[in-house]
Amino acid sequence: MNDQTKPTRRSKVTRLQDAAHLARDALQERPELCLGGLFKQGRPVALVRGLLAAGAKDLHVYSSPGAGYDVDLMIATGAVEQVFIPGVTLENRLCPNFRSAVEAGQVTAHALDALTVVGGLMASAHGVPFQPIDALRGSDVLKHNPLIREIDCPFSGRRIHAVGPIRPRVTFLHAQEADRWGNLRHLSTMVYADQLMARASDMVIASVDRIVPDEVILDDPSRVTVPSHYVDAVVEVPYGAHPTASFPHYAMDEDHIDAYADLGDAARTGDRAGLDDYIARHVTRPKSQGDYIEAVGGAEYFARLEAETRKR
Amino acid sequence: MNDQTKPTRRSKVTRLQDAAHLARDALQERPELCLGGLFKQGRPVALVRGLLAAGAKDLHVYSSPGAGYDVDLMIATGAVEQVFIPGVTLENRLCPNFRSAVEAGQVTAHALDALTVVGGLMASAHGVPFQPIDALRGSDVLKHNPLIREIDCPFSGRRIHAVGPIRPRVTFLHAQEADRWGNLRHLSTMVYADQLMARASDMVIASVDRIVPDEVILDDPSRVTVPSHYVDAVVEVPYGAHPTASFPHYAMDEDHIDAYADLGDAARTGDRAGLDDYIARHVTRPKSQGDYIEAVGGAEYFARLEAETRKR
Amino acid sequence: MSAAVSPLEQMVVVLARDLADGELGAAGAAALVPMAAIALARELHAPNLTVGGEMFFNPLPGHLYPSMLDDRALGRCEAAETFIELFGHSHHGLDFFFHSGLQHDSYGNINLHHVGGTLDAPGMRGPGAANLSYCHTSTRFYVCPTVHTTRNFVEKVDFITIPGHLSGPEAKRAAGLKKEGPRFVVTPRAVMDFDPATLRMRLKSVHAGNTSEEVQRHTGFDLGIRGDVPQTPAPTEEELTVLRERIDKTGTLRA
Amino acid sequence: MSAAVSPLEQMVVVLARDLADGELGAAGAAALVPMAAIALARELHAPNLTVGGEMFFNPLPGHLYPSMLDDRALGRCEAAETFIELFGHSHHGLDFFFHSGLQHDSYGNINLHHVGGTLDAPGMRGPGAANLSYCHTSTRFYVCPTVHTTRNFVEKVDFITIPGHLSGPEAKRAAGLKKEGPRFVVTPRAVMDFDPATLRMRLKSVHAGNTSEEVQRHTGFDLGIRGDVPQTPAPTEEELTVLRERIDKTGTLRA
Repeated sequence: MNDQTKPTRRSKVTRLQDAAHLARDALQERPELCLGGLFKQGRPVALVRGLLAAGAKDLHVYSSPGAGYDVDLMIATGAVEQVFIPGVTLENRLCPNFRSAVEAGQVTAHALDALTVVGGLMASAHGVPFQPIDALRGSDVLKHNPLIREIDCPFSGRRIHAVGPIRPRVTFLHAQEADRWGNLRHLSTMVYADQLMARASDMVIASVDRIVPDEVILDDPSRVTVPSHYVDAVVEVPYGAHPTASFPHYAMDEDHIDAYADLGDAARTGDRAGLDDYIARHVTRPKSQGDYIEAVGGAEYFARLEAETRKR
Repeated sequence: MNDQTKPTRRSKVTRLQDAAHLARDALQERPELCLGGLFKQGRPVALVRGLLAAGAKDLHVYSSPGAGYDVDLMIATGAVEQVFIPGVTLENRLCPNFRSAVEAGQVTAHALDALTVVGGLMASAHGVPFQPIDALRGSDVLKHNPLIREIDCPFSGRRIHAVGPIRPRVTFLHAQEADRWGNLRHLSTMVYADQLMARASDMVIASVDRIVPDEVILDDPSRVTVPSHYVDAVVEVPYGAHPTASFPHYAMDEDHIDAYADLGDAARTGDRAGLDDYIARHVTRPKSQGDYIEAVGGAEYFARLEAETRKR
Repeated sequence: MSAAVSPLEQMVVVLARDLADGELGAAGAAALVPMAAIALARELHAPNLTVGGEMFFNPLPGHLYPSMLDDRALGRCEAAETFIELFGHSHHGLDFFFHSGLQHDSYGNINLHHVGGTLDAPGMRGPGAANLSYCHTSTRFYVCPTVHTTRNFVEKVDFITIPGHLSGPEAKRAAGLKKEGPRFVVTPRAVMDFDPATLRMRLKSVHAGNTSEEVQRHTGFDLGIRGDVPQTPAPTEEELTVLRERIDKTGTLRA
Repeated sequence: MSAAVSPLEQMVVVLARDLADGELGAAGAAALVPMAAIALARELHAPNLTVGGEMFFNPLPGHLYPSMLDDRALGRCEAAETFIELFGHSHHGLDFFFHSGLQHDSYGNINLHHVGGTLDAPGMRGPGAANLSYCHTSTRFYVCPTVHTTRNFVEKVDFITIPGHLSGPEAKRAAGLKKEGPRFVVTPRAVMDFDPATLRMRLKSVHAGNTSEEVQRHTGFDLGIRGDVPQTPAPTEEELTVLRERIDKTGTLRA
């Protein structure tokens, strides 16, 4: 008997387009999509573009409590019905398409707070019917937050809040590395809610900067942030988080995001041609991530973003 | 202006005896002591011995859900009143002094389960008045568990369980490394409930195999398991987890624990001389960890335990 | 491969055959036999079986360790978790788990707390148990004590630490135990299962070298033996070779 | 050190002076001024001040970043946490935090949700805010917008995202807000505090180059100016040197 007789374990490595179709089909059953990372860091933007190209509609979008570019882009393409994210901003400026769509009543942006979202993901990850919250007072958000309710605390006797499980149908994550089985490694200092989302979700699809050999994982298991048990598919996508950062591999592309936001602001005042062209060039037309990289500026352009992470 | 004018940050590095007195005094206010690690791995045994030598009494002992040698030793020295640990065993055999004291009615060993203990620590760490639990059914432990109660779930309408915060007055942890500020690094693959306990406790005292330069921490912050914010004192103690393991630095000393258990079994049948002598040689008499190391077998003996971790 | 099959090896093979590809499962603290069974299944027919739920994923130990909570055994694995994640797994359940205790009774209930007396004044105080959830949040579990005598197989346990089928379908329903519960009891002597109607334990097969009469004699309750009891299918040459050459290289299961 | 003190530098120095040694605090997303203030305090008089509560501890950035959620700025720090730990910190509270918004009103309430219209049909939809807890679980917080006009200083905000003192002591008590709440409002023009009896905002001091009349003219509600308003103590030479040479090496606060 030799090693050849050992049956073969199934690889979770998936092509970007296949992963996008997998997500689209699942979201047709239940439209709750959750995005990893935070603001301009570690966002699974290539997966988002893939999903938009595959034709997702009427999405309910969740995220760690802060998001910007990707959610705005999804709204710009008309794929979003409801937003369950406490803070939606480009940080240095507002999200133009988010604003337009909400002000026009085309998209519902729920008033939420971080603890509701995190608590709901915690309840789902822990498998309990709710998570108590005892730190919300005085904000008008409490009058509108659709996910929490007041309960009588059986221990303190006080009125506190509780949130039921938030269980995304699909979560997109971006990590720096994975093995072929789907064990993820975030090399970035910050991992935000990515691990929590992975544990809270029905389906997890991750983009990574590179697939590493099995031994890299086995030699340092403590470094694995999301065990493959939680991951359904992993996609190797060069610059898959662009224009957000994948620290320490490449920095956020603030110029790109600012140029996008300018097009969104123009659309607000009636000139949508630039925004439509942006969507065509970056979302609809590219057949691959290679096409996208070319559309953005090519290898030389991305080399600058790589160099930027080493400057601190 | 130069760097000399910068005021000095306070180091948390503490001598073993001082740390033990700090713990003893705090536990006189409220006797809830919690121990990190699990069974024969990563237990803060030098701190436990220090506390026993300092004269702690009437302790209520918590731990991750499984403990053995250290709790048994604390009971053997008469320092324990109540045990709040679901599983107390040496794994290959029962804990002799735990058995004797519980059977004689000298120590109360509460019937608990892992989710109650972990859930109670979670409630404390998260700062909420309780943690819902929905996975306990059919066990007689439910009839006796003093920490849980049944509640009506406001989301599912079902009867579920809940546990209030477990907030240890003092937690002892053992990690492999720390900087002088108290940032801990577990190099072991398993960290058990150590991070949770640190977040749940009033006071945290950690023993480490070695203090490392600040740069070691700053160059790899993701590797820090317990930020110094949670840590009150850190003690550099060679072989501070002995006879439990501090992976990957040294293996568990099963021979030592077995010999101890034999003395405990002898005490059960009326011959306490060997056990008393063991306590004198390892707990009462050593003035330092150096004395303890000599009492156990000296540097050569410990070199074998170090070699053992490289054998897998 | 003519070296005699040891009782523990027989147990490992029986358990391994019942684990399916793609499943998620784990074993608790005393896990020599279960972890060998899981490893064997992964080698032979279940390459996508995931070991997880007990704070580590898919360990690759160099040899078998008596405790699977030994970091020497776990140092090489795919990922590590903590008790917070275990809290979640305990609620979501696994596909399978393994248990054994001080006493096992005719309905597969397990006692780890005390023998004789009461919990507060025990005749003999046992170790207790950490996780009481996997026995009913998981799809099924296995009972696999490494001794089988009238002392640890009793009609009724003194304390139910791990619920099996309680006192049968009615009691199980009342307690909210909705999953299969204990499927097989595998000991060094035999394999037992449970009557689907009553959920009482019954003899299913005896290992080579044992008779049904012997097994009954070492069991403190009626095993419901009717006529001939089949022999437990012996390990195949492939099973034994893989077990001895890739998993239990140091022969712990034969010691 | 004769280069003119910029308004943001003045803000940083005012805030830094109020942070004490041994405290724990953090700032949210837009945190250029707060993070500079914390760094300055740590350099000058608070070496044991811990930056924590926002998923990182004690970052040592090479220079000031406009966003403190930038991993370039945080790559070098003492430890990282996740949103689960932030959930805990949010309940336990910090010693201090910083906020700013689209609108600030006479009781220090902050609006980040909408200006005009309603939440469902907003005139202008703002970004919202992630964490609403630190403003009242923390011992105190600071309001520090980098603009100060009648547009963002209004009598009553259209939506209370971050509660300050609500409509005064009675409302605060009724809502269960038990901590100090907003202590100072520090802008490029002036420092405001709150009347202890009414909790209404009032002018405390004006920065060099501003008059109390100018500040009032740029504020959409009465600042309760009675007689002379002191000038904000200017940065000392030591403060300015440390700020410019060790913290804001690239001059972001003067840009």
